[in-house]
Amino acid sequence: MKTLFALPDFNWGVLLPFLILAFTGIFGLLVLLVNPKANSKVIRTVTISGGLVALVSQFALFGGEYRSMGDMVMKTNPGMIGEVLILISLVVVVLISKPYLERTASDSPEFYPLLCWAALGGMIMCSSDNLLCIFVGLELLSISLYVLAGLNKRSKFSQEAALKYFLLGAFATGFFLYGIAFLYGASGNLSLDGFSTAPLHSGTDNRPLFYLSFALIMVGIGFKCGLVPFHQWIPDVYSGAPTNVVAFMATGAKVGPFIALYNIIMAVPTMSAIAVPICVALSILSMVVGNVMAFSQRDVKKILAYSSMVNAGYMLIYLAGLMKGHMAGAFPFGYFLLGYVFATLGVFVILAQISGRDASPITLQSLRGLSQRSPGLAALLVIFVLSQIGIGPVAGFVAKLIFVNGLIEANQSWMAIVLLANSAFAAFYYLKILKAAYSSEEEGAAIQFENGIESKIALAVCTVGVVGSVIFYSPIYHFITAR
Amino acid sequence: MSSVPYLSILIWLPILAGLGLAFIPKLGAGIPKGLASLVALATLIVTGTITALFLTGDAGFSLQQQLNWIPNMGISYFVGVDSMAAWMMLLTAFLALIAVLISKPKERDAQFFGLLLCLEGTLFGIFSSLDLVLFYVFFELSLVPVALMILGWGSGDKGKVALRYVATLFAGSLLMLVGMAILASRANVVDGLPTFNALKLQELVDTKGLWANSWPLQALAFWGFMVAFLVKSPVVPMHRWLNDTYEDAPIGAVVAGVVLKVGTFGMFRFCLPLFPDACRVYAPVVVALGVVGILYGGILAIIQKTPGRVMGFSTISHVGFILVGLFSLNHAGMMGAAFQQFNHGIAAAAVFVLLSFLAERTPAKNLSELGGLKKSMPIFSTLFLIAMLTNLGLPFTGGFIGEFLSLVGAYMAGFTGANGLSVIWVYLAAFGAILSAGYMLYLYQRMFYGKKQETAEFKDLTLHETLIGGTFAILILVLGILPMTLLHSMEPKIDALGRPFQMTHSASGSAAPAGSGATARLVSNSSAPVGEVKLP
Amino acid sequence: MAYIGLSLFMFSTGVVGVVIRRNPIVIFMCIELMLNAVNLAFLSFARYRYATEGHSLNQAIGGPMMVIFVMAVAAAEVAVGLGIIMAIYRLKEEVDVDELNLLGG
Amino acid sequence: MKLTPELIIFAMLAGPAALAAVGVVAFGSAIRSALCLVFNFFLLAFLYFTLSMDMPGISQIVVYSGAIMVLFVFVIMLLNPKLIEERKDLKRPFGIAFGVVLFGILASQVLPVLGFEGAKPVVHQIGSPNVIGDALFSSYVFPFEVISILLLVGVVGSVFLAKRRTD
Amino acid sequence: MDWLHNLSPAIQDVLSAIGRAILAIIPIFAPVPVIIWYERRLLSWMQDRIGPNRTGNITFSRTSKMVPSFLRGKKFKLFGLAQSIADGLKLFTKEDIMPDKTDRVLFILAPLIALFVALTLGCTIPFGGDIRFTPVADVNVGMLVILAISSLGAYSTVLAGYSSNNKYSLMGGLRASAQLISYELAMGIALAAMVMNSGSLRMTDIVKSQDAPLYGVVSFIPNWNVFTPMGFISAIVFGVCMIAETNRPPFDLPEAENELVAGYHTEYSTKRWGIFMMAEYMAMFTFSMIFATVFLGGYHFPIRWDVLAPYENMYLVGVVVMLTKGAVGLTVYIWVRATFPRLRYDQLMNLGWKFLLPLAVVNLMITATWIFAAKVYGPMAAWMVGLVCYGVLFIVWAAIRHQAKKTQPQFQSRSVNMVNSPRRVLDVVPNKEVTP
Repeated sequence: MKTLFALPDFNWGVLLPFLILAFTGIFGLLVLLVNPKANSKVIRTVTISGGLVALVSQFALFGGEYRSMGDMVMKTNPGMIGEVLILISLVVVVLISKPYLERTASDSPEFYPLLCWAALGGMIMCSSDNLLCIFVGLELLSISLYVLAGLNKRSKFSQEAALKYFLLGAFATGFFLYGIAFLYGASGNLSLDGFSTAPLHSGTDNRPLFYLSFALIMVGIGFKCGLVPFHQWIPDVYSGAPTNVVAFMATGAKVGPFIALYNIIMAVPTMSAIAVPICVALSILSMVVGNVMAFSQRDVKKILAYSSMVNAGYMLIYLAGLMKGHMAGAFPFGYFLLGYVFATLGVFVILAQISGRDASPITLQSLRGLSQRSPGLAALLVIFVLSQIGIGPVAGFVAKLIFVNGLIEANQSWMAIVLLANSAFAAFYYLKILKAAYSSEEEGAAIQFENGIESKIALAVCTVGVVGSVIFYSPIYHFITAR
Repeated sequence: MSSVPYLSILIWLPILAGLGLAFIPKLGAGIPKGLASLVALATLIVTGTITALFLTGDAGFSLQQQLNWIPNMGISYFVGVDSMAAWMMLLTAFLALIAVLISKPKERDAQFFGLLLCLEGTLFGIFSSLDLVLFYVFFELSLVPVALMILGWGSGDKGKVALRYVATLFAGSLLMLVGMAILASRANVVDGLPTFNALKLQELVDTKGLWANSWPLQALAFWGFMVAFLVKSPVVPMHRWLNDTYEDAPIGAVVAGVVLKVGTFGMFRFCLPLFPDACRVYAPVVVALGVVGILYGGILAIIQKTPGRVMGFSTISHVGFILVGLFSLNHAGMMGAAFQQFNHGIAAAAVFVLLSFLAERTPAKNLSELGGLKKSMPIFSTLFLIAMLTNLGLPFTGGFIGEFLSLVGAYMAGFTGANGLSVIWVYLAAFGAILSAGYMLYLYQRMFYGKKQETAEFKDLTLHETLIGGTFAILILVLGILPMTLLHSMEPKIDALGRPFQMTHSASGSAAPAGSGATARLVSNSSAPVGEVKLP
Repeated sequence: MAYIGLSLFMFSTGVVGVVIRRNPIVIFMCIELMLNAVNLAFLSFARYRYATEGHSLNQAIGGPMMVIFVMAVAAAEVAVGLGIIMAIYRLKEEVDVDELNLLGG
Repeated sequence: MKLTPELIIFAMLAGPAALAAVGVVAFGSAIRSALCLVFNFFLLAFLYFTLSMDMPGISQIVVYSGAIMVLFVFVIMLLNPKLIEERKDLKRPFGIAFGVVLFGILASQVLPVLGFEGAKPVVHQIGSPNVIGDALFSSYVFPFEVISILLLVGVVGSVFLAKRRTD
Repeated sequence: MDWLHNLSPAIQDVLSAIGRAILAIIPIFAPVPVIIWYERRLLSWMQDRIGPNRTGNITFSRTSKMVPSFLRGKKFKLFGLAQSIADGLKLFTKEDIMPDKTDRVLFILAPLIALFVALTLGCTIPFGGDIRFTPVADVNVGMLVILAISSLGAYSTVLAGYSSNNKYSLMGGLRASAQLISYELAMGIALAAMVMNSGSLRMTDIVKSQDAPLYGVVSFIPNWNVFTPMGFISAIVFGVCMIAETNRPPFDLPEAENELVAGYHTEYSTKRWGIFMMAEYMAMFTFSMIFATVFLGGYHFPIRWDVLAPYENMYLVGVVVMLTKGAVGLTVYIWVRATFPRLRYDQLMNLGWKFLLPLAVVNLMITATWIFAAKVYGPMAAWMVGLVCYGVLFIVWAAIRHQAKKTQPQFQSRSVNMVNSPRRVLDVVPNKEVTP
């Protein structure tokens, strides 16, 4: 038997999560094709089970490093942690979507396949160090999210969010691509290894090209991560887009860019002379601006949006420390993401359960009296918000602890202090959320809850993630870093 | 001891019970309170038993339990208890029981008692954790129930108060995190493994020279810890959260009695053993802060308009005494501080409990609306008098022993000039003691004598209330007359803590960081070891 | 490398357009202009630097491949983007980017 | 810099292309901007041809000029947007200044590095459809498959967004 | 001519390219009047009427001295051939009317784009085996060039419709662009199958690949693509799309006169209108030749003469064969116009998206399978696999068709509820809102 093309090595086991996710989405479409009037129940079930199967197949991969399809697919830590997080947030978001979408009368069956593919894009970003692949994954993620942001076609908020997200996102893509172009021009290489060969290139001195390409790529990735000069979209989009979509946007969709950011920054040690100042400046800007802006917000989703910027700042400053300190930072980074994802997801799960049918932004006012009407929900909100602040035996705290420890071991105490000072400041506006939830309902808005069993499962998953990842830190660590 | 993890049970039983109560929205009237008092009683019995073990005096930690948590960073779930912690836990359990008994929340009582139990559990965690990270976790976590209780059941501008409470304390404690990380990374350098285990770290400090050649780091870490504890205590520039919290928290008793003591307890537990050099160098600074607190609190207490605020400033003043004693760094001062730490818990709580009885009768807070209570409420006024006397440090009450020992220690340190201390501070502190008599008596006079207001028609305490108040009065007198029980059981511990500071020229690694300027100053200042003071 | 000069010029022009124009469709077109500047840069780098002697085919093919992928992505992006613009035009008669201020930012 | 025929051809193509790029930004009416863009893309395709990139060049015409821009024009016509009068506000000078600065920075960094080196002879026929197709199905097959999903997203998304409400 | 050779080679290239472009335009330009006359005559013949048969009948004067003697009194019949020329003259000399409030630039630009597209569409069609017989260049992406240029055709109609400031024109332009976009896809995919079949995008390669014995067996018949199963289906798809791309009946919705007056060129008159018409006829002719190239063996004779005698060097034969095939294609165009009624808009869209596109895609997939099987297992297996695939395709299609017929909306009998009917159920369920 002859072969027609010289195909690269297929490692099907490694590709399995991708394939499962891709075909889950396609299957959803096929269901629609066969029966256009099908309600979304079948598709939702398929999506959940597809996500779970992909999760299992992803878990089977832990404990090794894999490459497949030439250098296109590369599964290492913390990319694999990121992929697991993406899948978990996918499943959780699908779990909470039904009551929310039905309430806001935007229950379109296209939602589920698009969400699947967005997750697929994020996973591809996590597991490649080829910029072409990262770009394609990024676009798969972004384009799906552009559509999802406009999911509620009756809501002007939703449509406006979609348009803003789209225009600014495409703009950032342009910068990202130009960065890749310069990297390619300087090294003839689309892979991130191109950075590591920076000054070694023979002939002319290509360093300006490398610097420029790094800066431009940071612009593009920084936009997706929500670093500060490129953050304008986040608050508006978070506030306007449907809450369940934002739940994914803030968690699963952030993971891919963050892991890509990690890979990029880990790839540029030879250029740390320029990379470190850029990273430090961006991260400090993100933290300060995020904190200051969040302080005066009354819209809960906007507060969370700014807090996501602050978290991005933490991660970036840690990466800057890593660049100076030359230490292995994969697991702490993944763990921080884990804490961030679970806590944020938890808050959004709660918000999705209490947001009203008119799809307007959720203000602090509408949280009032939560502890009176559903004390359990309020108690869980406390746990998630505490994790965001970094108090108590929750993932957020341990993650911050690891970061601080890592920074101090890298001899960058001042970075640790900057990080902590900002998280102290951040406590104020997080507490405002708790304050609203625990103050009594004097003139509070009437909120109806429609809790299905699925929402309860979603809450349980988030709680277990936030608390369990602390209690079982050691087993998790050994499971993930085992070689 | 046996393999039963008493301490873990002690920590987690209230927390889990509390969470359970918080999640169950609807229970019959009285059931939450009953459950909560059962749990609190159980913890009181257990802590009592544990404390009894330490009556004979023991410097070490018993009931240790260690579980791996984050092994690659040397973090473990490590609990254990020594004599000082045992007494503090006993105080916690006692005050928690009292708080459960006297609280009558108007709504959501299940949640209220749940949060109260959570607070109790986290306080147990603070007192018994021997791992820095675990300590930090509980330290932060203890903020949350208080804040939520203020939010849900407090009075006044509760949102602002709760925000200020959590944010101030949280900000203060973050520096402690830096300090911990510095400790761990030094341990990594010295020992090859990072660790957050307090005992291990202490061993490294004592034997392996954890701080060798790293004076700035030690100073940074020391102040990281100290800032957290000073804010918690609180000392003067960072005291603003205290008064509001006192006034608006529904459980001022527990806050006053235990929560504040976490600060000074942390100094005993961590600052003294882990940063010996820094303690010596910065002792004058801390003592000065303490004296400033004494005077500031005393003076401002006189002009306050509500009993709650008077007590708030008096607390600042008393914490000043603890600091002065503690950072005399000699036996007498530290004994005094340790005693005062326990005693003030009882004394302040007694006043607050009594004030809460009064608050049930009238919404009036202002002293100008009170007056002439002596006639209508004789039992109340008697009990209040006793509580007040211990606060002003009259002999035969607990307050006297604590303040006196602290001042003696400070005087001795100042007289010998040890650690750069000076006698002038002692004089100022003693003046503060006189001030305390002034504001306390003034308070008593305004409340119970003076112009007769409508408040004079109140009913006296019920039997239930009398029993609770009486318990406090008896405790106060017992502490004043028989202080030796407490002091004896703590003495070995204090001896062990004070040892590094009395052997300045010893060969211990901590005292000989070669070549640093700080060390040179250290050696020149601590000229002579301070002799032990026999207890009265 | 006059090609790169042209590419830079087009890219900057696109950025200016995105910043100063207020019609979303025109902004979108300016973004397309930026993408094409990128494509031009890729191709000229590939031709001038890597299609010549001393470089492997693997290096040289990267530029054209990237261009093909950018085109495909742009096509999908345009489909979705124009869909979004149409949807918002259905809700509001006039769309001016400066007046999209429902969300307050 | 020698005036070579390549340079003349380049100038003949690049000059109008740059003008058209400016036109995209400068024209007030959307449809004229779109036409300028079409013209620009068309010229770019010929620039690609001069770089001996046949396949990308022709794809440029098929994809950009033929498909994407037709869609643009179609949508502009369908919506027939009122001419949003471009206010002379602060955004305009600021934006232009920003663009000039950006161009200055990029050009000052990049152009000196590259210089005006002449074209060396082509060794790899990377512009030919055979080579591109081969690469697409061998080492780039993974992103190629991902792109297929991406296009599916484009289809589903645009259909979803553009279809009218069913109520 | 020395100066020409002294120029640098690049400029020589440019000059020769310009020259070839001119040479390419004339053969496409020149036949337009003839094509128009042909259409009108053929149509009228099919519709059993006469058509233009007078114009150009010349009777020379018997007496004039100006006329050469051998022509005096002679009658010449041109069968109306001059009609088109007369029309053209009229159009180019009429008053040029441009409506008020048009977008002038675009209004003028639109017909020019149409002309440009029509002229350059054929630039890669080979008229013979040699490279000189391709009008501009026999590039290695020739097939894509055709697709690229034809896709530009949409602009002319769209811009014409938009710039006319006329409701009907706008509708016509919109319809035209939607139609062109829809059918371009199917057309491209149908061509892609053929490209896969011949393994090259170069037009001459595609023609050469059709010069084999039919099915490898019948030696004297060439293996034209249209004779193979996949080629046949592609040819059907391409043929339909080709008609739609040129806006010819039955796909002339953009200019449907009973709905839109004259669609996108309602406001056009005189030479601009003439240019539109010319472009249309040129495009028809060129598309016919493209069809011939891809499916009908291009410049090859329908019988493999080389079995009898080699004709490789008889290039002119190729040109004649090409033009003839083009004429045949034109005839089919006109025949279709005379036969089919115009489609409704939804029928148009359904045909494009729900029939042609899936068919083309499935055909592409089967072609790929076929080629794979042929390369790996040999031609016999490929035939079997391919035919099985087509059989399955047909069965599936029939089943879907059957199903669709069954589920077609039917008039349902309305049930009438009695006023006091006992079984009247209110199925209004109040919205449930769970409040905890």
